[in-house]
Amino acid sequence: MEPGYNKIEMMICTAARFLEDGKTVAVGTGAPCAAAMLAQKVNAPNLVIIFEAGGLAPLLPQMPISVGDSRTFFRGIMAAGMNEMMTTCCRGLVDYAFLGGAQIDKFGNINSTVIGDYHKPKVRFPGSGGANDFASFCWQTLVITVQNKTRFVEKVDFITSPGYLTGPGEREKAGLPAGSGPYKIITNLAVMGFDPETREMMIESIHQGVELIDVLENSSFKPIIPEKTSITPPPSERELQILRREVDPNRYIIGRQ
Amino acid sequence: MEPGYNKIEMMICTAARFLEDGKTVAVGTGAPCAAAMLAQKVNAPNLVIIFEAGGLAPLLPQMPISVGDSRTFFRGIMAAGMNEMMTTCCRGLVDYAFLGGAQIDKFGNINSTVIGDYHKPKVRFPGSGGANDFASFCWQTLVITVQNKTRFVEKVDFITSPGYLTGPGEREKAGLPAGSGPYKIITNLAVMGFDPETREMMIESIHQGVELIDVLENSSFKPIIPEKTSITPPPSERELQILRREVDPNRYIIGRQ
Amino acid sequence: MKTLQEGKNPLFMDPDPDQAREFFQKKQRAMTDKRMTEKEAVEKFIPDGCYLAIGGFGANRIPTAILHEILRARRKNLGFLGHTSTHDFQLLCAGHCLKKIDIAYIIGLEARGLSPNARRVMESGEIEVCEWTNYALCVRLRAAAEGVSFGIARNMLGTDTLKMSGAKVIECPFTGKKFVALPAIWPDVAAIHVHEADIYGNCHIRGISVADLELARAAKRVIITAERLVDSYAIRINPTRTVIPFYLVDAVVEVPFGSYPGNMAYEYFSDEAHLSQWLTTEKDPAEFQLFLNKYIYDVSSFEEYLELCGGIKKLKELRRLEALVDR
Amino acid sequence: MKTLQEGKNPLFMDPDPDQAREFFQKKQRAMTDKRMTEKEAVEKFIPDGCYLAIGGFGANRIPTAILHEILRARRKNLGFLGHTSTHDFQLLCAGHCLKKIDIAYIIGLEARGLSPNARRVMESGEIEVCEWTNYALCVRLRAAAEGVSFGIARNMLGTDTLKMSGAKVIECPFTGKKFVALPAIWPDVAAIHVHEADIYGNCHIRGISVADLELARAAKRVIITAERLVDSYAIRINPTRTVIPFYLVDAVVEVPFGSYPGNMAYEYFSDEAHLSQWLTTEKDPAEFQLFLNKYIYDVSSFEEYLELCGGIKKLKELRRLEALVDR
Repeated sequence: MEPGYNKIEMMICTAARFLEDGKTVAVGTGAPCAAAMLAQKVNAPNLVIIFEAGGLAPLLPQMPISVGDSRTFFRGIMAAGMNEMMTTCCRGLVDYAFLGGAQIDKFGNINSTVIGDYHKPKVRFPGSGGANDFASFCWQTLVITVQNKTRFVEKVDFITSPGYLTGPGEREKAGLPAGSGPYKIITNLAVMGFDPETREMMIESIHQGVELIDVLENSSFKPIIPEKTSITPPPSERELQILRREVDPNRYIIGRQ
Repeated sequence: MEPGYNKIEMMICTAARFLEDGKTVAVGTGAPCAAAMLAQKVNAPNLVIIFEAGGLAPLLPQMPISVGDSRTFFRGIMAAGMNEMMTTCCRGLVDYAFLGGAQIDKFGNINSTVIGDYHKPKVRFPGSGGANDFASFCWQTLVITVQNKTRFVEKVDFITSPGYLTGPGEREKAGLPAGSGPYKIITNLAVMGFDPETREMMIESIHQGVELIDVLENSSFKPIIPEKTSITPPPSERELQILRREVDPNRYIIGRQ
Repeated sequence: MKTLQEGKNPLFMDPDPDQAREFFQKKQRAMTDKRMTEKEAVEKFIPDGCYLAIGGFGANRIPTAILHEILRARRKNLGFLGHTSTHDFQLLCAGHCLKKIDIAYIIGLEARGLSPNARRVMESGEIEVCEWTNYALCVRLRAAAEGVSFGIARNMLGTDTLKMSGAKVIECPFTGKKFVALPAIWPDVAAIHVHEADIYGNCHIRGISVADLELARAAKRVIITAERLVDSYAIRINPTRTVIPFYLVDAVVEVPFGSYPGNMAYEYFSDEAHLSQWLTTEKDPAEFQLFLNKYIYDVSSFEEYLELCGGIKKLKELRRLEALVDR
Repeated sequence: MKTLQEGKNPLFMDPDPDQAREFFQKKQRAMTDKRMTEKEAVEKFIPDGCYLAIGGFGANRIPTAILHEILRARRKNLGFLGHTSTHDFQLLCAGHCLKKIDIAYIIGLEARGLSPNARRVMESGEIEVCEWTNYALCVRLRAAAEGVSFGIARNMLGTDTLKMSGAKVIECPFTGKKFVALPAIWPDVAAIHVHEADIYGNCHIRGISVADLELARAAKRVIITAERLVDSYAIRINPTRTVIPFYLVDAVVEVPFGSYPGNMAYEYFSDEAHLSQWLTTEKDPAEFQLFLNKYIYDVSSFEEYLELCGGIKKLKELRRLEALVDR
């Protein structure tokens, strides 16, 4: 039997639950923003949403198309600038960075710049934008991404935004702020965390209807498999209803397949 | 015969003439501010006055008591902050710094910090405030000061704000922006400039009714005496009228003796 | 000063604050009427080969009229600074105007998807690139605005973004900690769209300012396009609101709906249908050329472009969308 | 990193951004009602020995109620950051509250003259001093606000001000030019007076902001005193005006006429007669003690102080002066 929700809905509902009430989150457009909006309406009414272009804590009437459009500060607390929002992250006031990405590796490093050689790229992507900044400064980085072998790679072609780099202690050695780093990777198949010892990606829960083998076959590296993997709780009726009716009534994000 | 003006009026009127139209000037309170106001009303209607606390180009209704009071941005062009005004100076957009000072030496170095040893001062003064910043960043520094042997000294007890330091090229060697430095010292007796070769103070003109010997006897160092010294043109009727009626009707500054 | 690591890519602009100070020493400070047309502004201040930066955020509060005029004037070999540059970058790629770029985000139009033509241009190798992040470019402009040669931050560390930048890693003299030193950049010219300006160039912006306050201070020349001109009493009655003072500004161009097809906060929403047409048409280069001719090259003014795109009826609709009155 | 020269005076605060980040990680971000009295704010956030910074500019937009409360609570051994500090410094010297200070301008009250008591205190040697300039302190706060350990500038070079500071001279890795590295400073607590705040601490300021935006971001704790509390719709209807967002703020105290006897732009002018009385009375230490008792120590609240100074009649007069209606 097909579940009563699609994989994008599953990812967004799952991701939303990781955002604790009373915390701050810097988001990109699309799924991360939808997840933050959903969290505000379900489990984290005092979640403070920050947009890199200057918008702070809007009463979001709809999902922004751009992280700099007027929705990002609609009835907001502050409409400032990039320097204001980024330095707020620098000072350690922002708990979560919420990103997407074209490629990710086992240490949570993200590529959104090029596939292939940098100077003769097979594919050129937009680049960092503010992603590197968020992943450097915010305490915990969450990534929403569809999982497959070309996206989950042993080594990304280009580290656009830092995960744990080449392993434990490497962020600090590179000079990144102490105690920050990747937190959760939410895919269409599973939720991954990171092993506190090795800083490698580790399966935390597998979505309902998905098998461990699906998770492994859709990754070019082998994530750490704990003794016992749990099942990701599926979206609740309430979550789905709010997501569909209030967060994304036009199905801009949840309608993508 | 006594002239029809006092020495403060003479200094302010003389100083005002050095401010060219269409230029920018960063001023302190008191006589420098009065001179800038007078210049606006007589010879430099487009002079842009900048206050370190954030006020820009006010339509000054009266002389400010503080460089941060509300008069400094009354009907102003901008009411910003210290960073805005100081960085405007840093970028080279401000032509004149207009300062006072407790002691000055032959290279135009200014002391407004201590008389005597720093750690056991005979007298403690306020310190730099924004004076060091202005004297470092603005292109040309003007100083209004009463002249006597304790104020005009061979070596100041403490260099609060930089003049030409110990001579030609020393500002640049210290790392100060190229091409900046002291321009005119306007006293109750004379106007001094600086010799372009030695960077030492040089008499430019002596006020009407003052003798060269008065200038020399009221200085602990010997300023350069050019072959021919001119006479400072005395304040005009118009200058005095505007100064007395419009700039300082309450005689806050011009009433001090 | 010891450099611990450095990016491989070249700096396109000199980070020496004294070259900038020398320029600014001569820049006019008097309040004069700076009004001109977009055509005059581009002719006067954006020559071939100069280094340009665009205000706003890609398709939000952008000076579209200036961008169109750059294309019509067939400007070539421009330098360009783009933090999140989207429709602005798409336009400059459409005109093949660019030679060397300092960028953080290109090709994409955020949630709208990627620009096929900008991607072709980027993958062709015709443009020299130096890689940065949004905040890194913000710091570079901020350093220039502060009149110093570099600013520091703790981003890019450990990544290939740093390797392909022009930054250097240094050690703090107080803490011994590592920081990225980001070289100041003084663009030759910036074009910024604002809500209101007086004829001298004093400006108001409503909503987010992105990195435009830093940019207006860093750029040697500033072209302002404004939704509307206001009397300078409107400036002096509330000087707290002034975000760009007149002495930074070289040209003031009144362009109502000047950020179209982009969003202008509190004024009008973006024309998503038109932007989507750009992305679709770009797929076929021949068709795209006709599209460009129709909307830019064969058009004589920005007003004519607005008429072509639906005129007042369309603009009323975008106003209603912005204000959310039809929800 | 090679240091070419360094100031002789000690740093009173740790410039390590990671100690600050650790603090800010735990700081509350939720929007909660932060109202309290000035007494509660001082008790809670300004203990003996903490490092304090005061907003405004000496006798303009200063949080007088907090300063009086610090004296009444007999706070001792405070650190203090004072760019142009005038009446604020005078008050803290009157209470002998200070132990170590980072300063640019002290003792004086600008055009009003010098404070005899502050001068006595400074010349007694009871306070440890580190010398800076107004802009140097602004850069130090700005660096803290940026989450880095230092900022750079080209001031203080070649002077004794540099020698008696805690700055270091470094070389730019790009240009080889000299710059002064100014260590970041995160004060333990800042008290800032604003025009309007909501109960969560979102603030509006009219007129110049001096260095308060940097200060509010650098300080670990922020106490806001506000001329008036406003509904938070007044914040959300125009978010462009918000200059201090709630998550920086720990206490909100409503204090009408809270900058008295100082100037509050657009509200009331300074009470020059009262400030002049301070300067005169200070000449005689015994008389000054009675004056302090009368106006501060024997007074139970800021409202009572306002009444003592002439109450509503006086405040109406200062309003008229500020608005220049009687010219």
